[in-house]
Amino acid sequence: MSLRTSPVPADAPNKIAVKGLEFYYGDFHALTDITVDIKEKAVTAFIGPSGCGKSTFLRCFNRMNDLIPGTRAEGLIALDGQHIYEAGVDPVDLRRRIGMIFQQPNPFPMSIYDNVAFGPRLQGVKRKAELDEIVQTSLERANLWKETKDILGRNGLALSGGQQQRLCIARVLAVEPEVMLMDEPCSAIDPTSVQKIEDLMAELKDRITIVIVTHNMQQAARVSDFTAFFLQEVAGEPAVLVEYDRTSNLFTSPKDRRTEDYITGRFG
Amino acid sequence: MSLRTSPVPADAPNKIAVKGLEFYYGDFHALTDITVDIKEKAVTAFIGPSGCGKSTFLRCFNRMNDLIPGTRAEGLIALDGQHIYEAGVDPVDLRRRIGMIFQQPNPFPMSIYDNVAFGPRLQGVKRKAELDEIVQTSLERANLWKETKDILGRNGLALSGGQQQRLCIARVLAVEPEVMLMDEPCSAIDPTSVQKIEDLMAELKDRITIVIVTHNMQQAARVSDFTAFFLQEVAGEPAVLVEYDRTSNLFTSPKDRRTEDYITGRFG
Amino acid sequence: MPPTPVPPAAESRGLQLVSRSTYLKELALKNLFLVCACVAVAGVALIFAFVGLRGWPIFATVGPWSFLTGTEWNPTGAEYGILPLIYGSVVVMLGALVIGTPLAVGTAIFLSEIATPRVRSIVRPAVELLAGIPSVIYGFFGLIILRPIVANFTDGLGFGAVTAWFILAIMIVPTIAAISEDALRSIPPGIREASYAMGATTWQTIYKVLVPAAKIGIIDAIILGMGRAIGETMAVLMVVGNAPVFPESISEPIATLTTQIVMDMPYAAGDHRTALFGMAIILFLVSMGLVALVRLISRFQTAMESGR
Amino acid sequence: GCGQRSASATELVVTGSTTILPIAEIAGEMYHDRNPDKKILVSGLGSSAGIETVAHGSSDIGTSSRDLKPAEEELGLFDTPIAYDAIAVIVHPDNPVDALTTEQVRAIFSGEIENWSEVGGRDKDIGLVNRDEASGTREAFHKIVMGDTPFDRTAAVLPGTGQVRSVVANARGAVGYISLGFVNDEVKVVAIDGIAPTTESVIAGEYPVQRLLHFFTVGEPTGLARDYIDFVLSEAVQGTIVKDAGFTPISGRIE
Amino acid sequence: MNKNVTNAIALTLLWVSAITTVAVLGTVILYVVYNGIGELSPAFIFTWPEGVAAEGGIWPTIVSTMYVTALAMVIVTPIAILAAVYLAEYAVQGRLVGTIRFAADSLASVPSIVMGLFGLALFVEAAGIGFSMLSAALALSFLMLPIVMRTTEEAIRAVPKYIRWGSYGLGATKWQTVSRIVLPAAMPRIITGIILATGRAVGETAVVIYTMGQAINLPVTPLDSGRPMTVHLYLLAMEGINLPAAYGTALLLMILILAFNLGARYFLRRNRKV
Ligand SMILES: Nc1ncnc2c1ncn2[C@@H]1O[C@H](COP(=O)(O)OP(=O)(O)OP(=O)(O)O)[C@@H](O)[C@H]1O
Ligand SMILES: Nc1ncnc2c1ncn2[C@@H]1O[C@H](COP(=O)(O)OP(=O)(O)OP(=O)(O)O)[C@@H](O)[C@H]1O
Ligand SMILES: [Mg+2]
Ligand SMILES: [Mg+2]
Repeated sequence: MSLRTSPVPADAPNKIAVKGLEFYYGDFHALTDITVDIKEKAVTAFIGPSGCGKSTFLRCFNRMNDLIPGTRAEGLIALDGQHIYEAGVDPVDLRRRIGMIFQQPNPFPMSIYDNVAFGPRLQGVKRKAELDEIVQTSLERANLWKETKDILGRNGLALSGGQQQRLCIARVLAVEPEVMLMDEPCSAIDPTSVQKIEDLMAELKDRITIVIVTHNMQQAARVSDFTAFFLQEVAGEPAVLVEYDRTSNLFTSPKDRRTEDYITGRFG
Repeated sequence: MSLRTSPVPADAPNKIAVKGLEFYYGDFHALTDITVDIKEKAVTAFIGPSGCGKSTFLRCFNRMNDLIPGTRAEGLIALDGQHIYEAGVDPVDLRRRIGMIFQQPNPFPMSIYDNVAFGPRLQGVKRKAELDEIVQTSLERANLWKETKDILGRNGLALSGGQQQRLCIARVLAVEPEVMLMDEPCSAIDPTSVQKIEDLMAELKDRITIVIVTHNMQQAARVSDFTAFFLQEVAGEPAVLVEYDRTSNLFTSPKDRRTEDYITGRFG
Repeated sequence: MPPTPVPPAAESRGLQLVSRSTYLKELALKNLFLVCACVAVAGVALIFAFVGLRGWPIFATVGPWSFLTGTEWNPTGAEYGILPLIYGSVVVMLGALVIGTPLAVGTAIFLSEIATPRVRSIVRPAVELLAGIPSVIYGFFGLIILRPIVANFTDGLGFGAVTAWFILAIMIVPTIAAISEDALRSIPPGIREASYAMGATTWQTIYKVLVPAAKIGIIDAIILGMGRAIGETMAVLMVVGNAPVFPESISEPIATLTTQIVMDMPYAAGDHRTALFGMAIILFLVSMGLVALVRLISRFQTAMESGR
Repeated sequence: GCGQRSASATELVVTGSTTILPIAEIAGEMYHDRNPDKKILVSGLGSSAGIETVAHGSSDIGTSSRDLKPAEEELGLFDTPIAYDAIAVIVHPDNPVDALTTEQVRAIFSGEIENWSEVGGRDKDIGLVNRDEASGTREAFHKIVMGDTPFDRTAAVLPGTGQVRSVVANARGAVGYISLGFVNDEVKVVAIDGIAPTTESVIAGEYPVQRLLHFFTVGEPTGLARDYIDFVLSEAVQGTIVKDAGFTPISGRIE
Repeated sequence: MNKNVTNAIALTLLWVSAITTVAVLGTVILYVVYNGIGELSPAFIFTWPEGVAAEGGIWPTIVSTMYVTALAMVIVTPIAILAAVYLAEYAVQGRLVGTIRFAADSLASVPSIVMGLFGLALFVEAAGIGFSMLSAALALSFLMLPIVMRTTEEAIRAVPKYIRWGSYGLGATKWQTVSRIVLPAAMPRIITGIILATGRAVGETAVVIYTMGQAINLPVTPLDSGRPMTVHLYLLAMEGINLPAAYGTALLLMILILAFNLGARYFLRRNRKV
């Protein structure tokens, strides 16, 4: 369990603050009483058994859950101190500031260039030179420029899985998000690409706050500064946040028995 | 890493012997040179990263791969000393002797009773009393009788995931197989049910040979007597059997570096 | 939501509120789409209005009961009983189902369970093309090829229900096969694997597991095939012989609701024309009823599968 | 009716019988081709409507497949017969029956006689082939042969002459009727009341199942109407269209 | 063994039913081709029918068919696509959506003769459009609407939700996501659906017979009447005087339909994106 990242100071400011969050899918109460502070410019990992609501929680941060009819969030989630579920807040703007990467690489069925230029174009960038610039920088930051600079016109779907995932990261970087949410970004790609993406995260966290959901505890240990462990103890009941701590503490000396059971593989 | 099972004697007979197996999906060479002996009345676990061919290998044992057009197996697989790919061997009969449990619980969309009675009926059992008897015994052995004895007429799909998986086990037990193949039987169900199924395996191995594929190394350590580690080192190349040993040895003192890397989470 | 005040962070640029123009634009678009979606509803309403209202008076003048159960269709004699036509429609439809269903369900099972991808890539388009061939061509084929054959066998004219059965049976195969195949294919592959792994043969898997599991879908398919058979016009028209009577045998001329409309439309006037519209609205109600039946059955199945 | 028409020098309105429609229409087109400045507008509404519209002046020529009824005699219409419509009763060539009386034909088509043996043929069921109700041939056959007796309604009803012919040609027990002009070798024609239908017997007025097709005008036709009617009576129409439509040309009668 | 015999017999029967289906298609096609191929010539395609027995060509009926089909396609496409967008992207399951779906299914199952009488009553008579291309196209578009709606909706639903999320995650609005990502991705299948529905319209008889009229005419404006190939074939077949022309017409009609179907397939194979 080696930490490749330099430690984050204890007094780092909170980028996202969550207080007493309750989340419902229609009648099903999925999360209860979640309170957690996501530190700025750090990597925070969410771990827990399948179905415990990690993805659900993550999707609250950029209000992606709004897209699922019948969902309801109660409590407080603040981005830079502002409540994101407040009446009138534009989720579209919120999502521009909080980028998201999914389990399945999901490039749009269009050229690599258009994939990366999609976000800036939405924001009204039209000048070719400016777009070229953004596309190049974003691909460079995603460590994909070298591989794709000669095939920018090729369909994004023609890339390998690992390249696709980096393309999706580049696409998000192109809109300069402040936070990047990653929902099991490595579970569908090959080990070599996983390595590349983990390196990338280490680089990015100098400027961006990263929250990552992962099933792979080794990965959580490798990449994250903080870890939150979620658990749904009884099927049908809402899940809770069992423990939240610096990754080094949580993995070496968990305070909660359930956390210890989980990370030592006694269940899950 | 606790072994809940009593150790299997070193001279236990081989139930299945595999020698120099090569397996092809059309042009794709999926497995090469696999040689392994599966001990009788023991639990053998197959581990390895995703896509390394664990399921493929498992499905050779009951010739389920025959159902995929274009597949080809070379080499030898012997059940109780008889080559199962020999001309004249009826795969239908073979599958009756080798039961299989899948990742996704897959009860038939019919009543619980009919699910369990399915196999016996195929074999021509028609008498109601006899069927009743088989159904009850099988459900009891699968630890599902108590929960279902009053709702035998209900559709199998109406059960919870964990119950469905035990129903599938009961369904297989009803035909009294000699070997039970389990392909990630616990990955789609809740932790409590996992516990139940692991207990069940410990009970069953007094009479049945069990082979289980699992992604969860803790699970392999908990339930199995022997473990085989598979690896596809280069994408596109066939996978090999890297190491095969008593579980206690393989997990504590692996002989191969790649095994060690894998079980300590350095990749995968 | 508790309005807990949070101290704003120093560098926050603040979250934008939803812009009014975007909101209005999205709302307007949504409503435009809704209006388009409602065109389908409008279509049904218009059919009721224009066909129904035209046909309505016949129920009033002749009386619904004597219209539906009258045994004489003789417009020149002002007799408007459509029972022989209903009888014709039903006889033709049932026969076509009896012949067509095994063929169609067999083809569907073949496609989803037996055919290799290569064979499937030939058979499947063939089934779809069968649906694409215009009904006049089937009618033409039936009239020129099938009718003389039937005439030879029955020593009659060859016009009648039998000829229509064969033509219609072919025409409903694509409908029934496509929907049944969908139903079979939507059975999770795991169920098949489970059955084979239990040592079932292919046929045992098909008839003990898959067909029961796809039962509802197959019933739906047959009902929709029924609708197709009752509504088919041109092909039937060309082979039934068009005698609006209760025939003595299946190889004697017969008429159906649809064929009688086409035969009479060119010269019908007054009550006669009204009666034709009345028949059309009955056909429409029947086809709608069949669609409703299919929905009811699916709802029933959902209820079944969620327990009890 | 849409009020009095002032006779136009360039446009001729022809309405009436659907039986005559194809002749009037195609002749109209041919006429238009030869006289591009003249237009012949033809529509088929039925014989009664044709007589009525021409009488009320909303058309220039009324066509009719029947004679005037007594009440219509007083309208002062001028009659130009343009063709004979003779209807032949046809059977399968192997059928030994050669001749029938009008009564027998009526009994056959009303369903009273159901077996050929009743009229001197083999012991075989009669397969009746009738035309659809919109057909002018059926109307004429009904009027001339059947009178008040209704058709047997179990008969096959076919909406085309050619189909009647080909069905009769292929079914041994079948009997049907078609315009004389459409008879060919595939079928056998039956003599009625001892008279075989031939051009001669039709023109001589001996064959019983026939009628005349008429063009009615108000007074003797003049101008464009005269010219068009002359064209219809000319060999260019009589020898082609009239024959093709299955009728017997009137030219044999008009010297 | 008994079990294996049953298995073999049953599988043979299934093969037989599939082969029968294919054989019937083959027979119908071959029969029409065999009898019609001799008829086909430029003169048959490009000249007018003449005389009582409609000798000569069938050009005006080809034009009428193409005209009315194109018109119906133009009318139905935008409405059907937008309606499908509503059902797939905007609608929440409820009574309204239930009603719309039921109406669409009902419309899809309306017997074509009923649709023909409907067109006659509404467009030809009540709306006073008369027997015309427009009346026929409007009636046909009601017939095509549910087909295009359904295939479009399926095409839209087949676009993986992950791709949509990618777009929303970048701060796209719903309309931006639909118009820039979803519709382009679904377009090949949508176009395929339209082509197939159009093929269906080409082969339709009962609808057009009461809305377009039967007069042989070369339509120019949408208000002109005409006679489509299907009606021409019907009349020729039933009249039975000029069967060669009937075979020729049937063959051309079939070629047209096959072209639509195979064209749609080929197009989809070439352009499938997701
Ligand atoms: N759209 C939805 N509607 C209803 N319930 C849902 C929906 N999505 C998720 N759930 C339920 O919410 C709970 C949490 O799901 P979630 O996907 O957040 O879990 P997770 O921790 O991400 O699991 P995994 O590790 O398998 O991705 C689960 O019980 C799931 O069944
Ligand atoms: N039907 C198939 N046709 C062609 N290739 C296949 C097929 N099934 C599996 N493969 C390939 O064979 C290899 C081994 O697959 P297999 O499913 O046996 O792996 P696995 O170890 O079970 O993986 P997992 O842990 O993800 O289940 C993979 O590369 C896979 O892509
Ligand atoms: Mg998740
Ligand atoms: Mg597997």
